[in-house]
Amino acid sequence: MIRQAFSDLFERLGSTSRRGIRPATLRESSLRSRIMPTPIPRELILSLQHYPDTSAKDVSSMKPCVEVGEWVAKYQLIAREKGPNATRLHAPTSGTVQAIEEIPPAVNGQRARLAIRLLTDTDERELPLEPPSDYRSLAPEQMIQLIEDAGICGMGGAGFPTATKVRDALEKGVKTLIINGVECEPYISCDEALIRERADLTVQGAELLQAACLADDCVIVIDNAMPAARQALKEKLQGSAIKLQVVRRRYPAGDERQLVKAVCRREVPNDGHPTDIGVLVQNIGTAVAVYEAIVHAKPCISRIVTLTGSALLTPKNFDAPIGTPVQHLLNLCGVNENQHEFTIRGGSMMGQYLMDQAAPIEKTTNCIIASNNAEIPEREAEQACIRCGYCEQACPAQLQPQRLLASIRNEEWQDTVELGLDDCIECGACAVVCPSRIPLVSYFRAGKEIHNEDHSAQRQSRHWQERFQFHQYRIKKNQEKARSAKVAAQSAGEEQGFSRDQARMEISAAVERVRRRREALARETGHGEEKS
Amino acid sequence: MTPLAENLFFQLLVGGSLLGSLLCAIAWGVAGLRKRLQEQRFLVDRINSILPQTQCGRCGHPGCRPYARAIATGEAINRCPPGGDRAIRRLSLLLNEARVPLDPAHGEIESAKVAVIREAECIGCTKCIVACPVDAIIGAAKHMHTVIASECTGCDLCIEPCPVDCIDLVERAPAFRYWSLAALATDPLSGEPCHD
Amino acid sequence: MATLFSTIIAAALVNNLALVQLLGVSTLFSFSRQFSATVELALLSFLVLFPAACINLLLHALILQPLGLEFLQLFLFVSVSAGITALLGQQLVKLFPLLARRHIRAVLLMCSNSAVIGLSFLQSTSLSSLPIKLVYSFGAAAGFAISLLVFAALRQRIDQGSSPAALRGVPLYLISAGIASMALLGFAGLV
Amino acid sequence: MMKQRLASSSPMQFFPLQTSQIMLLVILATLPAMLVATWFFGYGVILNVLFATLVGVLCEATISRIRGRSVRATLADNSCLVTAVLFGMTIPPGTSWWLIVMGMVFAIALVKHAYGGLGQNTFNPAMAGYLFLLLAYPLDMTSWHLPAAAMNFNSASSPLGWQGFLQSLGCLFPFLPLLGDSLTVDGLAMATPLIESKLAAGNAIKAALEEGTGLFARSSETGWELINFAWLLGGLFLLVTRLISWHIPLSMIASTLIMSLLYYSPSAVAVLGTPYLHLFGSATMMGAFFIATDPVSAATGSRAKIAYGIIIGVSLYSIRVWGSYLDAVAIAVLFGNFCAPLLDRLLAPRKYGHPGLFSKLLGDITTGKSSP
Repeated sequence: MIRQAFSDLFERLGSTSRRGIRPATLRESSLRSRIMPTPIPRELILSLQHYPDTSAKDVSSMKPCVEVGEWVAKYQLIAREKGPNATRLHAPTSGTVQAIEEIPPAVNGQRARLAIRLLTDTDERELPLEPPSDYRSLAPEQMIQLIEDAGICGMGGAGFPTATKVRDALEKGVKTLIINGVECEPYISCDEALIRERADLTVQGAELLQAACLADDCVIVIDNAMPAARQALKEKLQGSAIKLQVVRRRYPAGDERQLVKAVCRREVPNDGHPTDIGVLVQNIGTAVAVYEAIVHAKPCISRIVTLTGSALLTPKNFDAPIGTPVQHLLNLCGVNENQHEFTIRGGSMMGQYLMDQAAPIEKTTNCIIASNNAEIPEREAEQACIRCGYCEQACPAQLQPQRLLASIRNEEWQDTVELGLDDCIECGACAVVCPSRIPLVSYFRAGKEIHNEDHSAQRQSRHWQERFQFHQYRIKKNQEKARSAKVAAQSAGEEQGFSRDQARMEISAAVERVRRRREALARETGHGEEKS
Repeated sequence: MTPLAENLFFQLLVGGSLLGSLLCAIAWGVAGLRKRLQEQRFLVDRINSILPQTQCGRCGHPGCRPYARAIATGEAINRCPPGGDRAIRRLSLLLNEARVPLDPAHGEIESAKVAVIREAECIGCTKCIVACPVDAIIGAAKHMHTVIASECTGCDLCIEPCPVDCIDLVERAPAFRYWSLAALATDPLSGEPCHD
Repeated sequence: MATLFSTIIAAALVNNLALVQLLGVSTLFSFSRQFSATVELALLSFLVLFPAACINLLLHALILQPLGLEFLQLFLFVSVSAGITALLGQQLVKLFPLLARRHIRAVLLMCSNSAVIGLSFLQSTSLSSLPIKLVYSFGAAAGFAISLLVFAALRQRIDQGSSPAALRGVPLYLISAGIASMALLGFAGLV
Repeated sequence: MMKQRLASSSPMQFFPLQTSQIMLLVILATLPAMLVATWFFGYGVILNVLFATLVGVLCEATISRIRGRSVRATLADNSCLVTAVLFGMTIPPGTSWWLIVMGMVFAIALVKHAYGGLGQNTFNPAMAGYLFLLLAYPLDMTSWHLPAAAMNFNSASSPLGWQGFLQSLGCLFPFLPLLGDSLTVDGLAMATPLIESKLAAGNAIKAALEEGTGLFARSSETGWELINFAWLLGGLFLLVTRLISWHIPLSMIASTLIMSLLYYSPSAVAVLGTPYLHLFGSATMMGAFFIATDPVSAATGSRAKIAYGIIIGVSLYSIRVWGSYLDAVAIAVLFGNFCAPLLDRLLAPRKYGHPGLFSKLLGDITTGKSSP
């Protein structure tokens, strides 16, 4: 126990230059075997809500374009995006649409969302793919169109649609394309396995992405704890213009903003994106998917998922079709039921407890951990904050979690804004090092929710203010009109004219109302699209 | 040999740098102040932007802006029930006043509301359309009216004029909230408060 | 240079108006709920303290002393500081309505603030030369403003704590002021 | 059990050290200094520490009982032990029991629990308790009652012997009929660990010059260096294990060193002291590594910590050399504690992606508004 404590303390000794923490790596077990193809399960659950995961108002961000009972072929488009922040969905295999219904939330803080249940058949009949005849001569816009058609989203974690991101980069003009192969979570090994076994695809995907966003140079970044992947990449990169950079393993080095800082020595502005300083960051899995999409016109229907944890007999990485139930993958690994107490979706640092084993693998699911209390013990009871400042040393966003905590507890929201609550990336480094075991991230999430409510209330009141001002303006105008009409009527001296005038006014008011109603409706729907 | 600190040259150096930094600090302060003072002008606007803009008139003024004007000249900040605690908190910060509970004479804090017309009963009198301060009710004379839910402020000004009482105020669905501070404040193991 | 420096240190730290002389302590406790407001209040209090002390000093040295009218000094000091606060308050309302709305009460109460009068009294009885007295006034006013800031930050930390209900608020501020006084007392004899 | 777990949030891994264990490690780090001090001054040091611990624990238990909190949970954080150890080591060995009781009760009740307990006090309890005693009972706090053997290192008996132990115990509890008439305690007005150069400077230098440094000669005059080295050793342990960060100790020691170098003059050593004396002839090391770094009352944030260390270092030197109080570390640290919340506010670290202080300053001056 004490020896462990000391070794951890000394581990922290090495992390002086940059913030963050250095948890011990636990990837070995899942890297022992190669990436396994997954036998198609009987049923696939294709969630229609994937981005953003938690706070969206709607139950779905995609519109299904198949009917219940319809037979679909492999690669067939089954759902289209509703707004700009969603991707398309394709059938990972052939089968019959069994239902389109709401499924329960998979993890904490998620809402119920809409999903397509696909009953698979074994023939795997596929639509013919139409790859471009010469993908090297494609214009950037065409490549982006292919990426969009393939429904690719960021495979790293947030799942932002890749086409939107690349298009944005193309418009703004980027200097550097960073391919993110850094995996900083202790358990997740999907990126490492992918590089190790498909380094050539990675490199070609990176080249295609570079061509698509017209970046001056391209850097593949990996961390120093993946020697095999490094070797494989080195071989494939010979003679290529793409550079390889190795950063020190540190959590959360794989975060987009941290990576930009490590590679370009520049920080992303707090209210901007990496593209604002001429950098585009894409995950390594995305690069491979882009390769498939551009060269073979193959939609994104599967991803690499790490299955690990002490409850599994043979931890490994799977090439799993989107929509595979977690239980199916667990069974393939072999679960030691006595050891299995809970399942985590995502890594042990940023992941969440899975509430339902039948929940599907989504495009952003990178890891499933089946574990028990002996391996991942529960957090001890919270003690008083002694302001030791360890959290501050660990925070990659360079915030002061201890002061934020005090402000949140005392509900001093003005101060939390100044202290940068909105800059928190919820990486959890602060909560890991906290000797008082304070669940800092939970506090920050609670605070952020209240911030969001505040912001939306402010937006709403601003909107209402505009409406009210317009209302007043309209009334004033109508009054003026009425007065001028009255004056005209008086000068004419005709009662008839007056009533005609009034009728005309009423008509024009009705026309105005209808016009405004249309406008309002248009605005409403416009809003709806923006939000979803 | 005198100590270094009593050397005249050294003293001038230190004194000069201290003076220089003092001047820099003053320059910064004045610049920062100038920025702050520019915000000073629009006191009523700033108060108004905090008020919820429901235009309900429960504060005793005909709208939000008149109330903001009254606050700027010294009226109490706790007379806005739709704004609730949030508005009082932000006003107290802006005006450096104590945070006081809502004045019950002006109503109680309620959750956000939205007006709904029972369309079967509506006779199309347009009285509610006239009353609505944000033009959230649409419809023509002798025709059924309806409320655009996203524009409705829930001010209840349309309830009074309706001759057939066909307008209801129903609660808006609250914002989805998962993490609660209250739950965090209690220890999951013992159920006792973690900190008081 | 050294005299200048030591005079300012003596005025601002060793003989700090609020925490060592315990003058104008009410300003420490009552008017600064948030830090940003205290920054403004500190500035305003400096704007009252320094000119008032200077004018008082000059009047005392140039008019009262030569004419032998020193029995009038209390009356004079109070009226001068009241005049300055009134002037400041008037300008605030005219130019900076938000600032006025936030601090007008504190500014008006400052006219009878013991810090202003006390500083003038201390100066009128001290034996040093007039320029040194002026520098001392500057140091004392700046020290008062800084102690306002320090104490506001300290108060916020105290308020964030989970102190027993009986001690919450002013009792705890007084305890803190006492301990801080103990620390500042340790600087006695520095200059 | 399972349900709670599902409701909890990421992260799911933790470093194994907890607050209570950190406190124990700090106490572990004070051990070398405690042993060296005992070697020089007899059992009085350890008795002080033990008695202060007893009083502190009783006081903390009573108060948490009154406040309706779990006594066990309050005591389990071990913070009271650290306060007691540091307090016990700063007051002179051989004082009477009531002095320790008053100081500890002041420290725990008024300076710690009045503010809400662990983590919420704005002043360092041990130092506030010490300063309170110093201001209230200056004579008792500057009188050092040592066993006869510790006074005269040529004497045959050792202060660590049975005799010395009884003498020390007799000093602490004067009402105990321990030794009867044979109790020979030397009363001596001299430096406590925190009261240093003013009185000790001349003696220490004279002794060092006349008798050589004589590191292990058991003398209360030359013993200070060794005690300081022991504190330094403990402090380095804390640094290496990263229980404390380097900012406060380094900036405090460096500013003290720079001040003493600036004012160093060979002709005025008796008044101003040497840099070596300022660092190792008194309680600077203890202050820098163990007292100023008390996380609860210190500034957090690296920039604020450095400013905090400089404030303490400069006021430490100023009070020692020009002030009228003998004790410097306690006053300087309390003054630093007083300034810490403001420093935290003014010198908060630059957030990722936000403009730094300098560019903000430039932006303010050039455009009249802060850059985004």
